[in-house]
Amino acid sequence: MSRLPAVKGERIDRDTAVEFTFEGRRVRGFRGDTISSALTAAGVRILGRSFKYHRPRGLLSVAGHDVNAMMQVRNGGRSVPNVRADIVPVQSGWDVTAVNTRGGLESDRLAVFNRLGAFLPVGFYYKAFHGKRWFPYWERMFRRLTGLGEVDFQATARSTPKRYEFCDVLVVGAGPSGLAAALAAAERGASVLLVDENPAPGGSGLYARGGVSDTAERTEKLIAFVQGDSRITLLTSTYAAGYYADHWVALVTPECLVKVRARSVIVAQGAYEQPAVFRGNDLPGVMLASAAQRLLYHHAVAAARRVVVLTSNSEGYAAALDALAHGVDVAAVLDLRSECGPLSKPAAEELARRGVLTHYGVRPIEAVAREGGEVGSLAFESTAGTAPGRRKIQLDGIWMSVGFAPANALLHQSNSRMVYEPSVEQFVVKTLAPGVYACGKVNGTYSFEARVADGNYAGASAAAGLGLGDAPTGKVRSPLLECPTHAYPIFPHPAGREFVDFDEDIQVKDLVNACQEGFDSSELMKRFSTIGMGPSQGKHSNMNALRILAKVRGEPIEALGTTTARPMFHPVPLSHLAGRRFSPERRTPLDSQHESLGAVWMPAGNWRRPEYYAVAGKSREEAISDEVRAVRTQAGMIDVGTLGKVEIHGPDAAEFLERVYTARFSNLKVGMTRYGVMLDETGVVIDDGVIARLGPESFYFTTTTGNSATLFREFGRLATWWGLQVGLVNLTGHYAAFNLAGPNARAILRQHTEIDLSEAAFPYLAVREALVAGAPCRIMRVGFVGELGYEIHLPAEHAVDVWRVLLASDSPSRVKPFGVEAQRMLRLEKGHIIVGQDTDGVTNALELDMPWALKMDKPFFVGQRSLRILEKMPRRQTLVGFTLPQPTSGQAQRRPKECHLVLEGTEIAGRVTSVGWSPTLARCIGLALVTPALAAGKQLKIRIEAGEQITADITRPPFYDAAGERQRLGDPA
Amino acid sequence: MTCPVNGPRVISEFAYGGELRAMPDPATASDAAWSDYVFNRNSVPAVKQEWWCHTPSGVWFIAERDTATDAIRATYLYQAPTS
Amino acid sequence: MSRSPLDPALLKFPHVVAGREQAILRLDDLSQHRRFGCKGPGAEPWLAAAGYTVPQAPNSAAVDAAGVMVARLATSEFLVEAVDDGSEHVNSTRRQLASVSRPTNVYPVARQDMVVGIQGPGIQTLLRQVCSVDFAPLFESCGPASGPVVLTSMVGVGVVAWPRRTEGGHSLRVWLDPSFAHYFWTTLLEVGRGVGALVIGSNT
Amino acid sequence: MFTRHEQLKPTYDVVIIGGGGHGLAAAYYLARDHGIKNIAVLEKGYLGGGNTARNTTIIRSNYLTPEGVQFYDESVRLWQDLSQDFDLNLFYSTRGHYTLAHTDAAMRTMRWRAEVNKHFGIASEAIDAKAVQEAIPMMDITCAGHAPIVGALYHAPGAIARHDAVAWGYGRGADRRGVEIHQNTEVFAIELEDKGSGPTVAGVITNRGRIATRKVLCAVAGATPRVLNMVGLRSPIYIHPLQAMVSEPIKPWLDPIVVSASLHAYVSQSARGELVMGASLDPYELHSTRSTLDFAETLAAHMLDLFPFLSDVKVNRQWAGMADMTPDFAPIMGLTPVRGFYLDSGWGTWGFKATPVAGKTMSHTVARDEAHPLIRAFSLDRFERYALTGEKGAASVGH
Repeated sequence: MSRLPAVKGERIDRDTAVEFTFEGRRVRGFRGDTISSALTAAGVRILGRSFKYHRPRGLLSVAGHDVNAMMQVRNGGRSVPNVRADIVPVQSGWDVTAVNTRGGLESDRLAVFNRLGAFLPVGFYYKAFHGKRWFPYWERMFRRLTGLGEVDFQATARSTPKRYEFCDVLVVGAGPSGLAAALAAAERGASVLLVDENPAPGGSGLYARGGVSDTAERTEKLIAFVQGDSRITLLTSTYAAGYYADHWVALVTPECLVKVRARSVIVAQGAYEQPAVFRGNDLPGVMLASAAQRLLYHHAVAAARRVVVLTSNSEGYAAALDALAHGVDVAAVLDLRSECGPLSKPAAEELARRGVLTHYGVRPIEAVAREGGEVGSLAFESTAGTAPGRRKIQLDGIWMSVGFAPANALLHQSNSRMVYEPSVEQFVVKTLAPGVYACGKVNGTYSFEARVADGNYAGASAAAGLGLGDAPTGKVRSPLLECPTHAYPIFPHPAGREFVDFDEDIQVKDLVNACQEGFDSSELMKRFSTIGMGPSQGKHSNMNALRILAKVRGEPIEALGTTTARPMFHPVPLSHLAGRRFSPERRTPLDSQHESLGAVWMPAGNWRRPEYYAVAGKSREEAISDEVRAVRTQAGMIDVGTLGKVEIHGPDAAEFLERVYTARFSNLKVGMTRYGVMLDETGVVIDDGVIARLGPESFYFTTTTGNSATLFREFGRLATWWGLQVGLVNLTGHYAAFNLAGPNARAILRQHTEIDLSEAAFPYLAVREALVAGAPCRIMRVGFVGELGYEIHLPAEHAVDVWRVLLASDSPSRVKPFGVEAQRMLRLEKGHIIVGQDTDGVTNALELDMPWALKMDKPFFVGQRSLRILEKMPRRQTLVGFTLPQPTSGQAQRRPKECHLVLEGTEIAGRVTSVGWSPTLARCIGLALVTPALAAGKQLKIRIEAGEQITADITRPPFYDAAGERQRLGDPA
Repeated sequence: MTCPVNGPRVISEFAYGGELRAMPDPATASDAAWSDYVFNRNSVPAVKQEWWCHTPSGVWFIAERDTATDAIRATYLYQAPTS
Repeated sequence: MSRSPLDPALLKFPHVVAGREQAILRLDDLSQHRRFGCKGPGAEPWLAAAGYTVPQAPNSAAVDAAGVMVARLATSEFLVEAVDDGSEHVNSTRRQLASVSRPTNVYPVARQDMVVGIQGPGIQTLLRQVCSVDFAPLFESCGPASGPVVLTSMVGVGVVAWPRRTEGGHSLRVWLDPSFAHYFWTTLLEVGRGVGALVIGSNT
Repeated sequence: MFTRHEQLKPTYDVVIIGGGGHGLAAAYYLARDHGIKNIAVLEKGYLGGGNTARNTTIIRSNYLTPEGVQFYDESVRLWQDLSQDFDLNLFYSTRGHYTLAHTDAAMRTMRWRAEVNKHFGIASEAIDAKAVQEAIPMMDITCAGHAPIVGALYHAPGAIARHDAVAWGYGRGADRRGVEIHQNTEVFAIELEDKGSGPTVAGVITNRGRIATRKVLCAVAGATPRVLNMVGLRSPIYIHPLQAMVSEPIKPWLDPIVVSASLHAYVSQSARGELVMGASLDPYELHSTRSTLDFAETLAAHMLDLFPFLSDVKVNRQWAGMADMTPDFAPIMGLTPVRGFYLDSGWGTWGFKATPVAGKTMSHTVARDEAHPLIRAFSLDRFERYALTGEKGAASVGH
């Protein structure tokens, strides 16, 4: 609980102070301190409250897994939840508070749950509060209590630069084995990316010293070699969040997400030290030995004054020596084993020399808190060593070193297989996925020498796997002298409070009960008890839970199997995953023209189109009506450049169109166009468009905006599948298109083109290629909106010039630009359908009542065979037109909206698909999909807003110019 | 995924085009046979021939993919059966 | 000269650094260069007959003495552009392609592309933020006059990318559908700003 | 809570393949309402370990077609009483459900669904952008300018529940009524016989031996085609992975369930304070529950479009399930051409919410050997009759 004199290799800069507040109290640390190291140095050991019982908690791992030391950090108007105090470097000016407390950390009013604890066993929530009347009340209470940090609604979205990296070998973990692996691979010519989640490489090689610095020095040497090797890129403060298919690994740096494509991956992530489970093992001051060692050597902080080391391996004895080396009083070493092993022996003797008592066959009974909640003593029993028996030791720290669990999440995600190895009491690799390698503790090797050798082997193997050098000869497995992990470091207490999972406050009896209730497989136990479901994802609890399950079931762990470790390895901020949030948007060449004409935009697929052009002093409806009127009486022009535009060439071009459209094209004359409907294999309408024949083997056609990209792709597949000799060209973005329509259209166009526009030379439905205002254009005379009209398609670069010239023409009238809303009404007046609006996902071609468009006598078109089946079946629905009576002037008329229902009696008999006020006909018109029975009648009952029903007259479209004379309008001249 | 023309690319550059399936002759197939072709699939894990498109280039090809593991066994350009 | 699909206003950019030297990244709008595309069974012999040097390997490009680049896209489509010089040649061929005299087995491919040139020491840093293809080996293998072309996706837009060795180092020329011009250019500038000092221009 | 049965009996009246929510619910209602007790539920893995464990727990009835609406409405009604039926808290929590519309076309679909829902007395309303903003004030209604929200379908009964507990509740209820639940029991084959009246179920071969039975219910969404192959039936079902992810616990701030069909994103906040986030199906067939980075990246981007202030919130875990997809986005339920073989499948992404009503209707169907009225529209033979349900209409018009 104090800052030590300079420690060799410390990561703090004592010349630069850092000042921040914790729970309102000012704290001073150094640059390089984490929130928790600064607090520990300042004597603050209670860092948070537990999730469920709100017990005071302190540090456990100092390795990024301390969920009970999560903070809310306010800094510069931004408040960040769930900041992990055990690893996050603290900065001046931060305002840090513990998450999940009510009324502050000290006097957390929710600590009452600690006393209620006995009444809140796991599964309790399933068994209470579920009265239908009472649950909502209880739930509101739960929702106030649950969760950890708080989101800050004011926080703006962070845009982070995601990037890709590429390497031959990715090494995850820069401890002794990872360093060695990187060097071995680089030595053979591989480009190596070496990443470590800590701010500096070295791993346990730098903090697990055993009082002497010899492993540290050897580790420093490895680091020096790595830093000197140009083939190795070292990324620190970076963790691998997940392994994905084809050796893609997601790396998370403080700034951004890095997506690495590695040719092979070496997992050297080491192992998580595991807690012993005994009553009071969660008291502040009780921590993993490795946590205390990290504080000692990284931050020059002593986590306690007087400790006992609770151990069952040589690492614990080393930790005791580390304590002594920095003036921490070691009250005793408590060894769970009946005697210490050969690896521990030298350290044990050294400790004895220095007067440290050692007890063997220890069974911890309970750690007891002192005033204020921190650990004050430990009661235990021993069978050997110094004065066996039951005793109690006063202390302010308990350092646990009873074993490890491999950090093998990435290996699981790579589909490598693990198996439980009793000789090391941990899971080790059984089979590795291709291109994946493992070394070090994750592999079950623990001594420094063994880990370096294992790393060399993995590095050489990875390189060899890429054809760099030969595969290394026989793997050197140094015999394991002493098992680093205890088989069952779990000591139930009749009064409980022996915590297996610190995230979720789960005790031994909770798991035993779960098993007895029948949740007796690792997955069911996890789900019922929620063990391992907290933010640390069971890194400290899954293994002990599995040991308990095995004991209750009376089966070996090997027989149980473990739960899978899914991404993320550590939680990843949404901002990192989202990156810059690219969202491609398309614009027609006329976009800027519309903008200057006052367009009101609407989205159309990933394009934007003018819904209408705003006019000062006029409402939306008035503006749209004016646009409609202009087209009907003079001339208007609309940008239809978002339509899919396709050219198809080749000997089989006509055959291709015959197959994809319902209409016939083999007999379409060069220079003419024809409307086509496209179906899927089930006969459902998916698209429509106009097909123009430019030459014997060349056609140009359009598809609807929303489908253009997917349809063009599908055309390519069909052409390949059918083996047709065609060349498809997608002109959608490269060509502009706009439609000039209205009685004056011909007169206006004539001013800007040489071509003969006379009825004889350029009849209805003809297509011509000609210069307009000096630009090469394709002009189609189509009845798009039911007036004399010309659809002009041209290379994008000329679009603006031609558009402006036409718009500027003022004889015999000015051309008025019109938008999508006016277009909808103009087309509705003609009864033209909109695929996707007047049809839905199951509307087949027979239901459109357009037999003229279906050439059932063709040998084949997509959907034809299904239509033959459908012909024999009763229609489900039919598309009909309807009109409302002209409103008696003065009173507002009730009108239906699209998708209002058509009723027959009390039954749903259809729906309105398109509807609107026709300025031309001065009445409301629409289309509806209804049952054939209704379609045969004269009227429709439509239920509109507020359940009111209105009656509409069935009217066969087109509603306007049924004879179609206006679009065929001849040449007066 | 490796496009036979453009080489290995990230999966997001590709679009799935469905299983490669032989279409019965519409002229001779019974209604039942046709609706079976149109609707029914056999979606048991297996190595399947599928249509895939490398979207930036528009190249369509066949991928033999193990639908149990997502492992791609082979990719090659489609050869239309010469009739 | 062709007209660029890009709104000229977007070429005026506050973060421009005067002079190329300090620039870590240079982006140019190269859309003005004359170009055309064609495909179909007759395309390759027709181009050869028209005096172009047609690269044989799929997805490769070569610049001829006249300064015209011919790129083979995938296997049988071609993109021809006067990258250094040779606009006259390209123009005349364009006219033939548009005329009725064009062989029926040569299919014209309209090329109204947005074309962007990227160069400078920051080019790799930029590319790694916008594209999943590793260009490092491609820059190694490409030459001043010939090299691979890559059909891929950048910031979600399908592109043709042509790495080229230049005096200064490397450059990348990127062709894309002009309807994405505004999005692509503004996005590239946003990313480029993060990479460092930028110069933008409307030609090399 | 559950009894372990060391041995399989030689004969059962009904064998249910699949110990997920649906299979256990069917067993529960068979035993409770139809007096059939001699039932074995065979689960290849562990109880409720399939899609029951992997879904995002959303419960709603705001469907498009009359058959869909009535079916899911019955389900919601059953849900509301389950906790008391089971004497087990399912945390059934009514939150309200917003389906956001970003285009006119989507808005039309919302109105369509609202009108059909209201017709059947279900509380759904099409609301405008302003109402959406008032209901969820912290949401960026412009979606970062990418896809401004124009309105939504508000469905008041939308709810979430503790998904695992549902399987446990039905399992315990069935167990108490004598149903045998056999975990780690895999079905290898189904024996058929044909005494002239067509193929008929005779027995089931498992990794633990043979069972004689006349009735088999297949409730293995995510693996249906494998079982169909055992009895020589074909179906349109295609298996696609459905992925999801969950954030670290944060203090509750989001009460309703928010869905954006156009952005392919949906989110709710669990009783633990976690944000449970999902998206659309993976676009191709796969029989694996692997996770992809693309999924997490795309979904994260859409989440920030809607809720920019979540930038610093961390994603804790991603996972996936396998879904039975059908061409018309409706399940396949009821009798089949194989006598004694009953199908509860095609659950796509909507199986969890149907758990109670599927159990109820399938138990009726199995017990009486005739399809329950609520599921007649979902029969396997609708495809050869081209009588698809219209549920797909919503999807195709919506986006």
